[in-house]
Amino acid sequence: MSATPDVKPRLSREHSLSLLRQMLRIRRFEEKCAELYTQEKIRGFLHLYIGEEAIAAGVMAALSPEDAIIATYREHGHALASGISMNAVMAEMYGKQEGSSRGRGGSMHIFNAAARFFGGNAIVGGGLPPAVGLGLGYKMQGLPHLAVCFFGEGAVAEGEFHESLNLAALWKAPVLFVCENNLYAMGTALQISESETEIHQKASSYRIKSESVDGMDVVAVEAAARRAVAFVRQGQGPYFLECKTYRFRAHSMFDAQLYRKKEEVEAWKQRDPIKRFGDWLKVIGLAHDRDFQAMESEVAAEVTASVAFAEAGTWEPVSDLLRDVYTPKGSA
Amino acid sequence: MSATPDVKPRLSREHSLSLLRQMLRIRRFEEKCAELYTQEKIRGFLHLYIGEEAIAAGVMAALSPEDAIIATYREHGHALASGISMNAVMAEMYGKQEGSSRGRGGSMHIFNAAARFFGGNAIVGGGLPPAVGLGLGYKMQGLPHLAVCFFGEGAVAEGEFHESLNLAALWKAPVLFVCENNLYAMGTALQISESETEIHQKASSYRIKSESVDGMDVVAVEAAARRAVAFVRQGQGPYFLECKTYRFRAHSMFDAQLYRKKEEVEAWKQRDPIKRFGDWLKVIGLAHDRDFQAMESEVAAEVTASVAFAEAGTWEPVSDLLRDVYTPKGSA
Amino acid sequence: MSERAPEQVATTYREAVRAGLREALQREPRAFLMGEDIGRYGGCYAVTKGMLDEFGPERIRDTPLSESGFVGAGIGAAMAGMRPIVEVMTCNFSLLCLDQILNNAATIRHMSGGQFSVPIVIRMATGAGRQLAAQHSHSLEGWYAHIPGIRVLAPATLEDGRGMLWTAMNDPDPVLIFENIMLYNMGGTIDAAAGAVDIDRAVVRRPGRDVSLLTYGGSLWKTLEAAATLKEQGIDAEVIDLRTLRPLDDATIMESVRKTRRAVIVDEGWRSGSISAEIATRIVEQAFWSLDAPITRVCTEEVPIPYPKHLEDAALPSREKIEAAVRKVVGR
Amino acid sequence: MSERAPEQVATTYREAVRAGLREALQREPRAFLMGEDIGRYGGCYAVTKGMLDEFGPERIRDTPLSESGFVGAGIGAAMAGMRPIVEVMTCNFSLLCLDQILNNAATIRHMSGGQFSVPIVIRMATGAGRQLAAQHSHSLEGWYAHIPGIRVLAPATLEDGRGMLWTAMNDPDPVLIFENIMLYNMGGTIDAAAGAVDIDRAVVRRPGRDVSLLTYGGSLWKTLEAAATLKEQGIDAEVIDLRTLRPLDDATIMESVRKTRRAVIVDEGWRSGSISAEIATRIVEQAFWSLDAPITRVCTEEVPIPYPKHLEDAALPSREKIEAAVRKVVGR
Ligand SMILES: Cc1ncc(C[n+]2csc(CCOP(=O)(O)OP(=O)(O)O)c2C)c(N)n1
Ligand SMILES: Cc1ncc(C[n+]2csc(CCOP(=O)(O)OP(=O)(O)O)c2C)c(N)n1
Ligand SMILES: [Mg+2]
Ligand SMILES: [Mg+2]
Repeated sequence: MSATPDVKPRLSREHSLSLLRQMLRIRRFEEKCAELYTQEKIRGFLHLYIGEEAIAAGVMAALSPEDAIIATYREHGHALASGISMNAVMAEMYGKQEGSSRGRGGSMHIFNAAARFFGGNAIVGGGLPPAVGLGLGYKMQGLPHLAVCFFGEGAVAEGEFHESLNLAALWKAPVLFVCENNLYAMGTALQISESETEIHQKASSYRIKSESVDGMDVVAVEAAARRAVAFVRQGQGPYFLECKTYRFRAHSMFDAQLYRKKEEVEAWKQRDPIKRFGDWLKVIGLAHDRDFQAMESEVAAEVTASVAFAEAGTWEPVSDLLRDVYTPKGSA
Repeated sequence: MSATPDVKPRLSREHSLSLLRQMLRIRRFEEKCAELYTQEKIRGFLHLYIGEEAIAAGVMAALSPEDAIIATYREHGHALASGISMNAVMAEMYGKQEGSSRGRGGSMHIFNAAARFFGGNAIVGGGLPPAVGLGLGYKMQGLPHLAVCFFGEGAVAEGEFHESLNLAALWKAPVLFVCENNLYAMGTALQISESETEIHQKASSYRIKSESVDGMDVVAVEAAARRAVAFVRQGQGPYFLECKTYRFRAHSMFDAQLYRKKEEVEAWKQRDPIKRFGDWLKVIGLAHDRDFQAMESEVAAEVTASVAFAEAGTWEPVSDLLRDVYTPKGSA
Repeated sequence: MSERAPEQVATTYREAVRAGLREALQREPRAFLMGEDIGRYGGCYAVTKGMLDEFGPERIRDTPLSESGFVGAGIGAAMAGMRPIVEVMTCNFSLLCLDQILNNAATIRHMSGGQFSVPIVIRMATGAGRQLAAQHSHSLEGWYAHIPGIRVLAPATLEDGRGMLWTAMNDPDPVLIFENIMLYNMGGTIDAAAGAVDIDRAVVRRPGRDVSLLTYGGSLWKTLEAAATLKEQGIDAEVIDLRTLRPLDDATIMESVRKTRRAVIVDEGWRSGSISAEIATRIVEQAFWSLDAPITRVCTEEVPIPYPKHLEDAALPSREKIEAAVRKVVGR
Repeated sequence: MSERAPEQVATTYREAVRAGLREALQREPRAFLMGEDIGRYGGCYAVTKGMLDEFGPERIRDTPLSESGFVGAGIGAAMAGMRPIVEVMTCNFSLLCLDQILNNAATIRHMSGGQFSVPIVIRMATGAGRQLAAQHSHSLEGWYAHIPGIRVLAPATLEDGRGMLWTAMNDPDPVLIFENIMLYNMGGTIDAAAGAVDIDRAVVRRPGRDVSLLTYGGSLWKTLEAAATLKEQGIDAEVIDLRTLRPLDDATIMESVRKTRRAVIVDEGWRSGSISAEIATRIVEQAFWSLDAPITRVCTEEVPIPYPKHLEDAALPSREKIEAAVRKVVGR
C-alpha cells in the first residue's frame, strides 16, 4: 500500500471491515447484475462499477447522513454505499415497483429521498449544476450539509463542468466534486478527450482546492475525502477530488473494448481495491481469512435475498402510466 | 507608453498613422451611430466599442487577408478594421439592402464574405465553437489561414468557452482567441463572473499558450498579436490573448450604468487608446498636429459619406421576406 | 356588508411583474432570484430594478453567463428546499440550458418515482418586435409546451404579469413563465390588492358569437384590436387568452369553438410545429363536427427574424393579418 | 438494350447507413466524420465500426464529450469549405448543442444576407424501445422540424438509411438525420448499386383507399404491420412514409387524404406539440372539405419514458393502437 500512516488514521478493525464489506457488496451485487443481464432480467443500459469500488466506499465513509449525493449512470456502487438497501436497488434494476425509484428509473436512475440520493444522472455532466444548487440551497438555509457530485473524467470536457466549478467557487458553495478518472469515456482515452490530462489541476482555474488520490486505495480515498469534507464543512467553499481508477469491465454491456489492450486491463486488475485492502488487513493482522469467509457468505446472502426480493416484486399497473409527471394537487 | 522597444518593432510613420486612422475611423463611426440611434435611424441593440479600438486595430494589423474572423454583437470596430467598407457597415446599421449583410443582420450581425468576416454573433460564447471549426477546416485543407475569435470576458464563464479551448488545443487548430476583458459583462463585474479573475491563466488548463496585454495600447496589442499569429501559423496550435480594456460607453443604449462609478470611467478615459497613441506619436516626432487634422477630416468625410450612402440605400422588398432561409436550388 | 370598489392603481406590466417578484420574496423566505444582471444592472428589461437594494445580493443573485450552470443550480436549490426564481434573460439564450430543463427539471420527479419534486420557476423574456434580429427575436414558449413535466405560462395582462408568479412559485413542479418583451411598457390600472391568479384556466377576454380567436401573450392585444375593428364590420369575434400553454385548457377552447363554429389561432411562433398546430389539432379531435370552416392560423413566417422594421413586421402576426384571416374564415 | 435485374445484397439498416457514410468519404474528399466514440469504440450503435481503420483519425475524428463544441466546430468547418458529417450520439444529448443548431447553423445564412451557407450534416440516433428510461428515450425529430433553416430527415428504409446521406451532404444547408435506434438491426436486401435518394418527397409505401396513415422512421414498420392486419379485416389503408419532416411534402399528403378522406398520424413524439399536430393542421388547412372524419393521432403518451418494458410499451405507439385508431376513424 502506498498510503502513508497519517492518511490512515484510527483504522479500527470494525471500520476496516466495514470498508471492505461495502466494496465487496458492490462487487458481488454487480457480478450478479451482469448475470441477470444475460438472463434478460435486467434490461436497458447496465454500467458496471467493478474495479472502482474504493471510491464510493471511501467517500461515503467520510459523509454525514444528511449530505446530498448525485452520481452518474454508473451509480450502483454509490447507491449501495450511501445506505440504500440492496433490495431496493435490485428491485429497481428489475423495474419493479418495490425499487428505489419505484421501478421507473432502472439501473441509470436510482434515487432515494431517505439517503438524500439525488439520482443517477445519465446525461454526462448533467448532475454537476444541480449539485452546485443543492450545496447553495443548504448554505442559504444555514444547514451544515454538503453536496457530493460524482462524475467521470469524460464529463470534464463538457461545458457544464466548467460552469459548475466556477459557480461553486464564486458562491463558496459546499460542494465536493469527485472525479472518477478511469482513463476512458466509453472508448475515448483521456488524452483524446483532454488537452490537459492532469484533471485535478483544472480546479486551479477556478481557485478551487484540489487533490489527486489513488482511487484503488480505499483508505487513501477515505482520508482524502475526510480532508475535503472538513474543508467544505468549515465553509471554505468547494473541493475537488480526483480519484485515479480503472473500470475492469466494459463500458456497458454493448462494448467490444476495441480501444484498450487486455494487458492494460490485467495490469490494473493487479491493483484490485478489494484484494489489495484485504491483503493489507491480513498483513497487519487486523483481519483473517475467517473474517473474509464470513463476509463473503453474508454478502452472498444479501445478494441472493435481493434477487429474491426483486423477483417477488410487482409490476406497476399500466393504469398508473401517467403518474409522477406532475405532483398531484394538494400533495405537496 | 508602457511598451518596451522590442514589442514596437519597425513602427514606420505610415504604419503608425494607419493604426491611428483605423482607431479613429471606429471612434468617429460609432459616435455617429450613437447620434443616429437617438434619431431612430439605427434601431435594435447598439453596442459601442468606444475605448476598445486598440484591440481591433492592433489585432487586424497582424492578420493576413484570408484569415477568418468571428466577433460578437460589439463588432463594428472589428468589421471596419477587417476591411469591410464603412459604407457597407453603415448601410447595415440602417438595415438597407446595400448593407454588408443585405440589411438582414443589423448592428449585431455584420458579415462579409470578401473580408472572411464570419459575423457578429449575438449569443455570448456562440462564436467560439465555429471559430475552432474554421481553424480546423483550414488546417484539414492544408491552408495557411487561421481563425481569430473575439469575445468578452463575460463569455469566459460559458461552457462553450471551455469546450472550444479544449477542442482547439487537442486538435492543434490554428485559432487565435482574443478575449476583450473590459471588466464588465453588461453590469456584472469580473469578480462576480469569474472565480479566477486572471483570465489568461485559464488557458493553461488547456495547455494553450497565452498572454495578457494592455488593450489600451495599440502597439502592444499589435506586437502581441504578431507573436501570437506567428505561433499559430507555424502550426503550434491555438493561442490565447487577453487584452485588458474598458468600454467608455454604456453596454448598449439601454443601460443606466448603475454598476460602476463615474470616477472609474473617467480614470480609464485617461488611457484613451487614440489620444495616448497620438500623443506618443507626437512626442517621438512621427506625426504632427497637421497629420491629425488631416486624418480627422478624412475620417469625417468617410463617415459623412457612409451616412449618405446608407440614407440613399434601399429597403429590401417585402416580397423577398423568405429569402436566404435556404440556399436556392442549383445556386451552390 | 358595505361594498367598496377595490382601489385601482396605475402601473405597467414591468412594474406588475416586479410587484409579483417582490411579494414572493417578502412572503416566502425560501424564495430567491437568480440570473444574469438582475441585481447591479437592474435587469435587462429593468424588471428587477431596485430589488438588490431591497433584498440584498444573496436573494437577488447576479450570475455569470452560465445558463446551464445556474438553471441547473436552481434545480438543485429547489430540491434542497429553496424556492428559486431563475431569470434566463431571454428565451433566445434558453437553448443553452434546455438540457437542464428537459432532462432534469421536467424529468426528475418521474425518474425518481415521485420522490423529488423540482419547485423551480424560470422566467424568460420572449418575442420579437424590437428589431433585435435573428438571434434575439425568438418566440419559443409554444415549443417548450411540448415537454411533459413542466408548466408553461404566458401572462398577457397586468394581473397575470403580477399574479402568476405567486401561483407558479407555489407549484411543486417546474414552471416556465414567458414574458413578451413588447408588453413591459404597457400601462394600465390594476387592483391595488391584486394577488395570485389561477393558472389552470384560459379566459375569455372578449365574448363573441361568430368566430373564436385563440391567442396568448403579446398577440392578445393585436387580436383584441382586430376584434374591435371586425366588430365595426359586423363580425363578432370571441377572444380567448390561453394564458397557460401547457397544459392547455381544452374545455374553455372547445366551449368557445362549439359556440362559434369557427376558429382562428394567433401565435407568434414560427408556423410549422407551433403551438397553434396543437390547438388546431385538438379542436379537430374534440370538436370536428362543430366546425363550419377550416381552422386558420396567423403565425410568424418561417424565417429568422430580419432586422429591418418593415421585414420584421411582415414576418410577425399583425392586426391586419388577423382581420384578413377572420374575414376569410367567416366568409365575408 | 438487355435488361438485367439489379443485383440485390443482404444488409441491415446499420450496414446501410455505414455504406452511405463510406461512400461519402470515398467520393468527397472534403467530407469527414466527427463525434463521440465513432472511431476507436466503433460507434455507440456500431454504425461507424471499422471506419477508423479505413479512413484514419483525421477523417474519423473522435471528439471529447463536448456536444456544443464539436457541433459548433462542424459549423465552422463547413463554412471553411469542408463537408462535416457530425454524429451526436443520440438526440437525447442534442439539447446541449441546440443553441449551435438553431442560432448558428440554421440562422447564419439568413443573418449574413445569403453570403455564408452551412453545409453540415448532423446525424443522431432517436427513439425509445430499448428500456433506456427517461433521459435516453427521446424522439425529438418532430420537434426539430420547427426550426427554419434546417432540413430534418427520418430515413426508415434500408435505401433511405444509405441514400439520404449523400443527398444531405450535397445540400448546401444544414441537414439533420434522425436514425431510429430500433431500426439498426433491421435486415433486408438492397440493390447493390443503391445510391443517393431524393429527399424532397414523401413516398406511398402501401397504396390503399380507405384511410391515409401518415408516419415516418421507426413507426413506419408498426404502421405497415397494422395496415396488413387491417386489410384482413377489410380496411384498405394507404401508408405514407413522410421521410422528410422539414420541409413536409404537403402535396403527397394531400393527394392521399383527398383520396381516402380519412387520416391517422402515427408519431413517436410526445403528443402535444408533436409533428403530428402540424400534419393534422395542414390537412385541415388544405383539405378540410375532403375529410369525412376527424383526424386521429397515435403518439407517445405524455410521460418521460419509464424503464419497465410493460410501461415503455404502453407509452409508445403500437400496432394495436394504430389498428384501434384506424378502426375508429373508418367507423368499423
Ligand atoms: C451528454 C452526453 N453525451 C454522451 C453520452 C453517452 N455516454 C454515456 S457514458 C459516456 C462516457 C462517459 O465517460 P466518463 O465521464 O469518463 O464516465 P465513465 O463512464 O468512465 O464512468 C458517454 C459518451 C451521455 N450519456 N451524455
Ligand atoms: C448566451 C447569452 N446570454 C446572455 C446574453 C445577453 N448579453 C448580451 S451581452 C452580455 C454581456 C457580455 O459581456 P462580455 O462577454 O464581457 O462582452 P462585452 O459586452 O463586455 O463586450 C450579455 C449578458 C447573450 N447575448 N447571450
Ligand atoms: Mg471515464
Ligand atoms: Mg466585458
